Amino acid sequence: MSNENVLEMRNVHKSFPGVKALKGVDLTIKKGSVHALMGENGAGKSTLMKILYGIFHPEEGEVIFKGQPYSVKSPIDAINRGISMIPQEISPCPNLTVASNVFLGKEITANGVKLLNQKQMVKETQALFDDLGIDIDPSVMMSEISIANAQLVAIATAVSYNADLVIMDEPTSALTEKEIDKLYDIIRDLRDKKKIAVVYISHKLDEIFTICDEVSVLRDGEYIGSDSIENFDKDRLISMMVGRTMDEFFHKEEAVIGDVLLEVKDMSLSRKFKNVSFQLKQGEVLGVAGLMGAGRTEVMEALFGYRPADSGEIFIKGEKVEIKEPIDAIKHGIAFVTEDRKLTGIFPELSIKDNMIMPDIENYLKGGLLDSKKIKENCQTQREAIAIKTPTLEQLIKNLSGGNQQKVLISRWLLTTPEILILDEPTRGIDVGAKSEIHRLIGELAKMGKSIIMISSEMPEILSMSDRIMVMHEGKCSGEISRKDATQEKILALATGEQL
Amino acid sequence: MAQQKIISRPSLGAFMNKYGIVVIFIGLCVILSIVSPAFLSIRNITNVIRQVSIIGIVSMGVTFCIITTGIDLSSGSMIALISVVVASMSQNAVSDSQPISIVMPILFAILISLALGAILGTINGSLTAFGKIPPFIATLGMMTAAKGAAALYTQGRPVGNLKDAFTFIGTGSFIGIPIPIWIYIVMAVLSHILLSKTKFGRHVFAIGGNEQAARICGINVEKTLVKVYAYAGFLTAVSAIMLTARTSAGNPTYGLAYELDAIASTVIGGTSLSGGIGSIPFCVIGALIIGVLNNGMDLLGVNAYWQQIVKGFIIVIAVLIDARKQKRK
Amino acid sequence: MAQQKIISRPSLGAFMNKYGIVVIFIGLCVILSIVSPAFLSIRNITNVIRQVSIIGIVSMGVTFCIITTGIDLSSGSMIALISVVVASMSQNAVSDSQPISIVMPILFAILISLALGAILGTINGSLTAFGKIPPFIATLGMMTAAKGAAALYTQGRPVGNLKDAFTFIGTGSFIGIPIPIWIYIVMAVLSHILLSKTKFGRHVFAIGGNEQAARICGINVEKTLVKVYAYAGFLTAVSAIMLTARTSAGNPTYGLAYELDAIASTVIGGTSLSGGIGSIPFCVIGALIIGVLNNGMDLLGVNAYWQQIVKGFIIVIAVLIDARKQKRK
Amino acid sequence: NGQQDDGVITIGAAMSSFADKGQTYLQDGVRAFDAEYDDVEVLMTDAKDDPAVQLNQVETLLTKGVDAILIVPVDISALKPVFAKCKEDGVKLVIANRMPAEEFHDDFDVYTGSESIQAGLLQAEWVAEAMQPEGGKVGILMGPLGHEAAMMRTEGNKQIFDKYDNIEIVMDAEGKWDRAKGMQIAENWIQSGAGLNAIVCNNDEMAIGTLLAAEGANLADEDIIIAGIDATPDALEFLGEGLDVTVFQNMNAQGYNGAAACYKLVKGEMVEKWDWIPFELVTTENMDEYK
Ligand SMILES: Nc1ncnc2c1ncn2[C@@H]1O[C@H](COP(=O)(O)OP(=O)(O)OP(=O)(O)O)[C@@H](O)[C@H]1O
Ligand SMILES: Nc1ncnc2c1ncn2[C@@H]1O[C@H](COP(=O)(O)OP(=O)(O)OP(=O)(O)O)[C@@H](O)[C@H]1O
Ligand SMILES: [Mg+2]
Ligand SMILES: [Mg+2]
Repeated sequence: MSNENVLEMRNVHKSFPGVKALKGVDLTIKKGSVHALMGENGAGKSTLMKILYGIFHPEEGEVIFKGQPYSVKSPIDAINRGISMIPQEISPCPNLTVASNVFLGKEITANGVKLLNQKQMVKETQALFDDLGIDIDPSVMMSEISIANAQLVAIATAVSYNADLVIMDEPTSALTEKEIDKLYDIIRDLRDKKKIAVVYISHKLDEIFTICDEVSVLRDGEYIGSDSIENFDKDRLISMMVGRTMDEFFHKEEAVIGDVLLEVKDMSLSRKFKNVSFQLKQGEVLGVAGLMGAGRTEVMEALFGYRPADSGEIFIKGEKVEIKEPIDAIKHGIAFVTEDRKLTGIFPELSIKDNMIMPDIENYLKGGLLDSKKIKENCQTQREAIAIKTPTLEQLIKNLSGGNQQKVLISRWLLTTPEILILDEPTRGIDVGAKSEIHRLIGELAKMGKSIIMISSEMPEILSMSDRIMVMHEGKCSGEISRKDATQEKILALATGEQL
Repeated sequence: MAQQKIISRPSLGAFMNKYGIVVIFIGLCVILSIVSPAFLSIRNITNVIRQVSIIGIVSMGVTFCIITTGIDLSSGSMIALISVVVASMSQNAVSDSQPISIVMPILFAILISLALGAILGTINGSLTAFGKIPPFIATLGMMTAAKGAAALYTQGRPVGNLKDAFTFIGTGSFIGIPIPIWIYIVMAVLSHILLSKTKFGRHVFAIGGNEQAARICGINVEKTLVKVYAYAGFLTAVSAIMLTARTSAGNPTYGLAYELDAIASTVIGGTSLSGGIGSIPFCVIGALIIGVLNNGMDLLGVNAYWQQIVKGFIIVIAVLIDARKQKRK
Repeated sequence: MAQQKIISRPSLGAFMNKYGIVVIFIGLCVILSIVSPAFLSIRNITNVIRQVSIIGIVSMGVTFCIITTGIDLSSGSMIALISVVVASMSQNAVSDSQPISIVMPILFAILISLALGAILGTINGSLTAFGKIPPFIATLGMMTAAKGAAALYTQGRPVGNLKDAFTFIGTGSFIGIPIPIWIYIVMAVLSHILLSKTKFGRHVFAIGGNEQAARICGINVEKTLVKVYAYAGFLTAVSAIMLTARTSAGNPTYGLAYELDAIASTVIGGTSLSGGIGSIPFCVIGALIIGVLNNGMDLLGVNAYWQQIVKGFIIVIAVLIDARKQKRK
Repeated sequence: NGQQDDGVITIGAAMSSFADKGQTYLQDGVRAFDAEYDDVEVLMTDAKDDPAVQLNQVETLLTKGVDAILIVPVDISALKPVFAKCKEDGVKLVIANRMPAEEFHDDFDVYTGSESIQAGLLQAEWVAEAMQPEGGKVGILMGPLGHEAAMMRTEGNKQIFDKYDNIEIVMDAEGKWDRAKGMQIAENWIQSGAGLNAIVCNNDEMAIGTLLAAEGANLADEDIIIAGIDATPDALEFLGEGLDVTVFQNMNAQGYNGAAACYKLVKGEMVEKWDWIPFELVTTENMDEYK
């Protein structure tokens, strides 16, 4: 083994009941480099990293770390050997303080006695945050900070172990541009000053080209190849990942835009958003941009009746409507694909079919009982229309990849034949292939005359998909830009509260 | 996408995964019929099913509750209360020897009792759905209060002297099969259809699987929960009526710890205490396992103290080797 | 950052949020001392605390279990088993009138009993941690088995004839305060430190808050869970010893439904059944509420039937108006 | 029906509870009979105080083909199905310890035991006399609400006390046969300042709890009358040292006689229908006979 390399994995195999997740994967990481691990959803990236972190154990394969054979039983072993990780699903303990989360598993105890030294932990956490330029109070409860901040805490925690290899599994999925820049600084600092290697997993190609030195690609549990970043361009990277060439972003065609279908007037919800007004026209895609925490989700939740607003009016086709509960919204032809698949989307233990029919079971009743033939027909049509990859519709949704889960959720709402479709971060955490399919689908729906509201934190997505862009800042509408005028700079300016 | 090669060849593992508990049940029956020849007689089998019917019907309601991530601790006490209420209304004649005696057509007595069960269930459901009290506590409160109410109603006495037309429900037969078994079958079919073939049933699973998502899908979570507990209360009332008819008396001491047997049956039948998973046919198997176990140990003359120890072990072991078991809650 | 505008002015709402249950407790005491003059006497207060100590100590163990999203249904039966074991080992003399009589220094008898409690707890913990059985079922199995074992050990009879040195634990006083109260205080302080000031306690909260996160941070979830149930078993043993000493006898019928009172105390004390939240001082308040309620109703001579009904209501109401209550589990 | 081929008579003994101490003495009596006769086999079941379980067990015993059933009914008003089943199978039925209502007196072969109410009457009579001439206030500690013995003993107490103008029942509570629970309630009663002159308990365990509470509150033996029922060995230890009176019921004899009646009935011998085993009052004067 060359002592250039901090880690070498050879011929790693891992299977789960019914799935062969890794089929002989190799991976070599150079010391002090940032190494991108790329692949579609379900390619096996997280599985490979979880093996390094002691969460999974491979059936076969060899791992050399810092020149020594490496095999760990649990995360604590991995940390002790010098590997730390930010897991893909950031999962803090909401009932503990930020400092306690950072020190979880390595609590500082007072000399002699075994009692916790809370003060010292807060102090050290503060020092760590200062060092990384993170502005979070270490003594507040984890449940009180935003998702973005929780992500930063997870990053800080992983860095705090002083490991030789830090694994970051989609660390930016909940971050906005500002925080991503901060993360870049942290990574550069690790690489250049401390000579620490970083494995970086992301579905956002821009990030790869900004921060990574080398790239390895997995596809379907197999190792496809590695190279240094200079030898890649986007097209080559995508074709390695998906096995064919394609565009990263689908560019929506101009659709015929009709009359105003939905109008929201002066909607407010205390401490969340204030006096939000906007219009949505038939066949239009309204992009909603803003920084994390701007209140976009809350506006849509209020519109949908999930978290009713304190005040404001909603008009559909010019008529005033009362929406107190989601069922009211559904009846008015509104559909809502939420941003958090796990929390507010899927019913993990139910089949794809059951997941699809949930909002409008009424339509599948025959004599009071469910009509399994009709359910099957409708779901089958939908499955073919948007190409959901699954052996059968009886499959439990939890067994699908993220992209396919997202498609099932979109199908769920399309089956209600909505006029207005709200999509909140429809492609978060979804690979390039699936993303482009979802974009194409949005385009087609608009063409069919559906009206779509799309919240997205990804600038290119907003720019390529929207007919009109509404920008929010701290719970207020800070401006609207039409498709032709829209630029990244203008959106960012509005999102950070500057006037145009 | 390539990752969807989910292999589904029918392996032994997959079979055990799905029907492990049935295998356990059959194994238990085989062992018992070997060690005790009386076990496999038609008469004994009828006996076992009739005995199981009471807990079995309660456990179907518990299955609904548990699927929504709830629980029902009040069923035992509700049986006590409803048993004295129905007994007091099914009297042969107004009599001083009984603490309470009301004479009315037994159909009314039964309807009133079923309604009472549903109302008590509705209270449980409202406390947990609207009051946001954990169902464990809401039904614990009901458990305590209903037991007291039962004793208060009769001043702690049993109520006998029941009409024959009423006791027929517990002791009679129809084409050779005891009425309680018929009722058990009807309730099982009804509950199965309700749970797996109706909108309501799907909503029950949805709430248990992901309450937030259920709300987004336009499901009225509160109303559904209330219905679930009301249905559980209704089934408990059915059970109480059967018990009263079978023993020809109502008694405020009835139903002691039935809720635990019902919950054990449900969980042995593979319903996950973390919600979202469960089925009525398996719940029936779960209840039969407990029933067969009790019957078998009596047939074998196992010492009463050892019976409890064995039962404790079997509960744990059945759940331990059931491959479908859910992760720790 | 903009989203950190979480307002935390110390409002009445926030206060009630945190100390609502203390207010309920004080309210209850005020009402009782008005309607019953005997309530506020030093003697009665000592009385109440001594009575509460037994359930109170059990409920502290239950608090640990519930914080990890677990539960312990076995404590009542474990009290029965340990009470007969410790009684059989604390005999004045070998005697034929007792079902089992062993003479040994009481220190040994106590240590063996505490160890037995911890071992039974360890079994509970191992079943749930390693066997992945839901704790509700693991401890339900233990509940059934331990009750049977207790009856088997003494053939269903009580064990009396205990050494005075032993009964002193339950009946004696030290500087004017009964020994059981001292033990309660010591156990409360010990448990409080363990839960809120040690690494172990921190890990207990972490597991309850997010088991996956705890695992990823290198916490040995299984080992921690086993320790939690072992500690609960140890506290149950302490309680069983106190009860035995206080009544000068062990009996396999002891402890009936104590687990429910202990769980109710814990939840009234604000511990969330969905895990991750709980504290020992509030658990003590919860137990005192139930204790004061029982005492007050006896003082007032409330009819036995009504006592249960009132208790059921109070359990529900205390949780209903406790603003800290967690969402439905 | 009748004897099996091997000449062994099987008796199904459907007991109410193995966890109830008094009942365990009755069960000992049954076992003693079983041990004495080689041609007898006893199958004993434990209904855990649940009438439905008892019914199940009777069914199971009949399925096994027993020659006679000896039953200690959990609930005397829930015996109808048992009568029907035994008649159907032509099996002899002996009832022990708890007497069914009069309307059922033709439905069984032998009753061995007494009437629960008698214990309550005897106990209360002694207490009422001891309270004279001043009279005073009484508290009653009851067994589980709805339990036959608890109900009838309390009923007996009330019948007697109602006869005395100067005696008033001011408290009653459910001590669930349990010493600890009884002790807790007694402590609270003593604290309440209600000034009870006597606490009458449905069983000895609760009476012992009461006297421990009285001791704890530094009440002297003379300050309060405490009465129990069962005359358990423990209770006899305390008799005269706080406990004033208890009532003996020869449980062992009930079990033994019950089994014997089954045996004779199956053999076709003549047996008296009513085998009364009376209650006996136990005080300091006669306590040595019961030790
Ligand atoms: N715990 C598990 N049990 C069963 N199957 C699993 C488990 N974890 C992962 N898999 C399966 O293994 C395969 C690889 O999953 P993995 O999470 O490694 O993909 P990934 O490349 O990280 O995808 P993504 O980009 O969506 O995060 C998938 O088919 C997945 O369904
Ligand atoms: N845990 C919390 N407690 C209180 N307020 C919060 C919390 N998290 C967020 N908020 C507030 O809610 C508002 C909106 O937050 P949210 O993150 O949902 O916005 P968003 O624009 O939808 O972001 P996203 O890009 O994630 O969709 C902000 O004003 C934020 O300060
Ligand atoms: Mg992944
Ligand atoms: Mg959002």
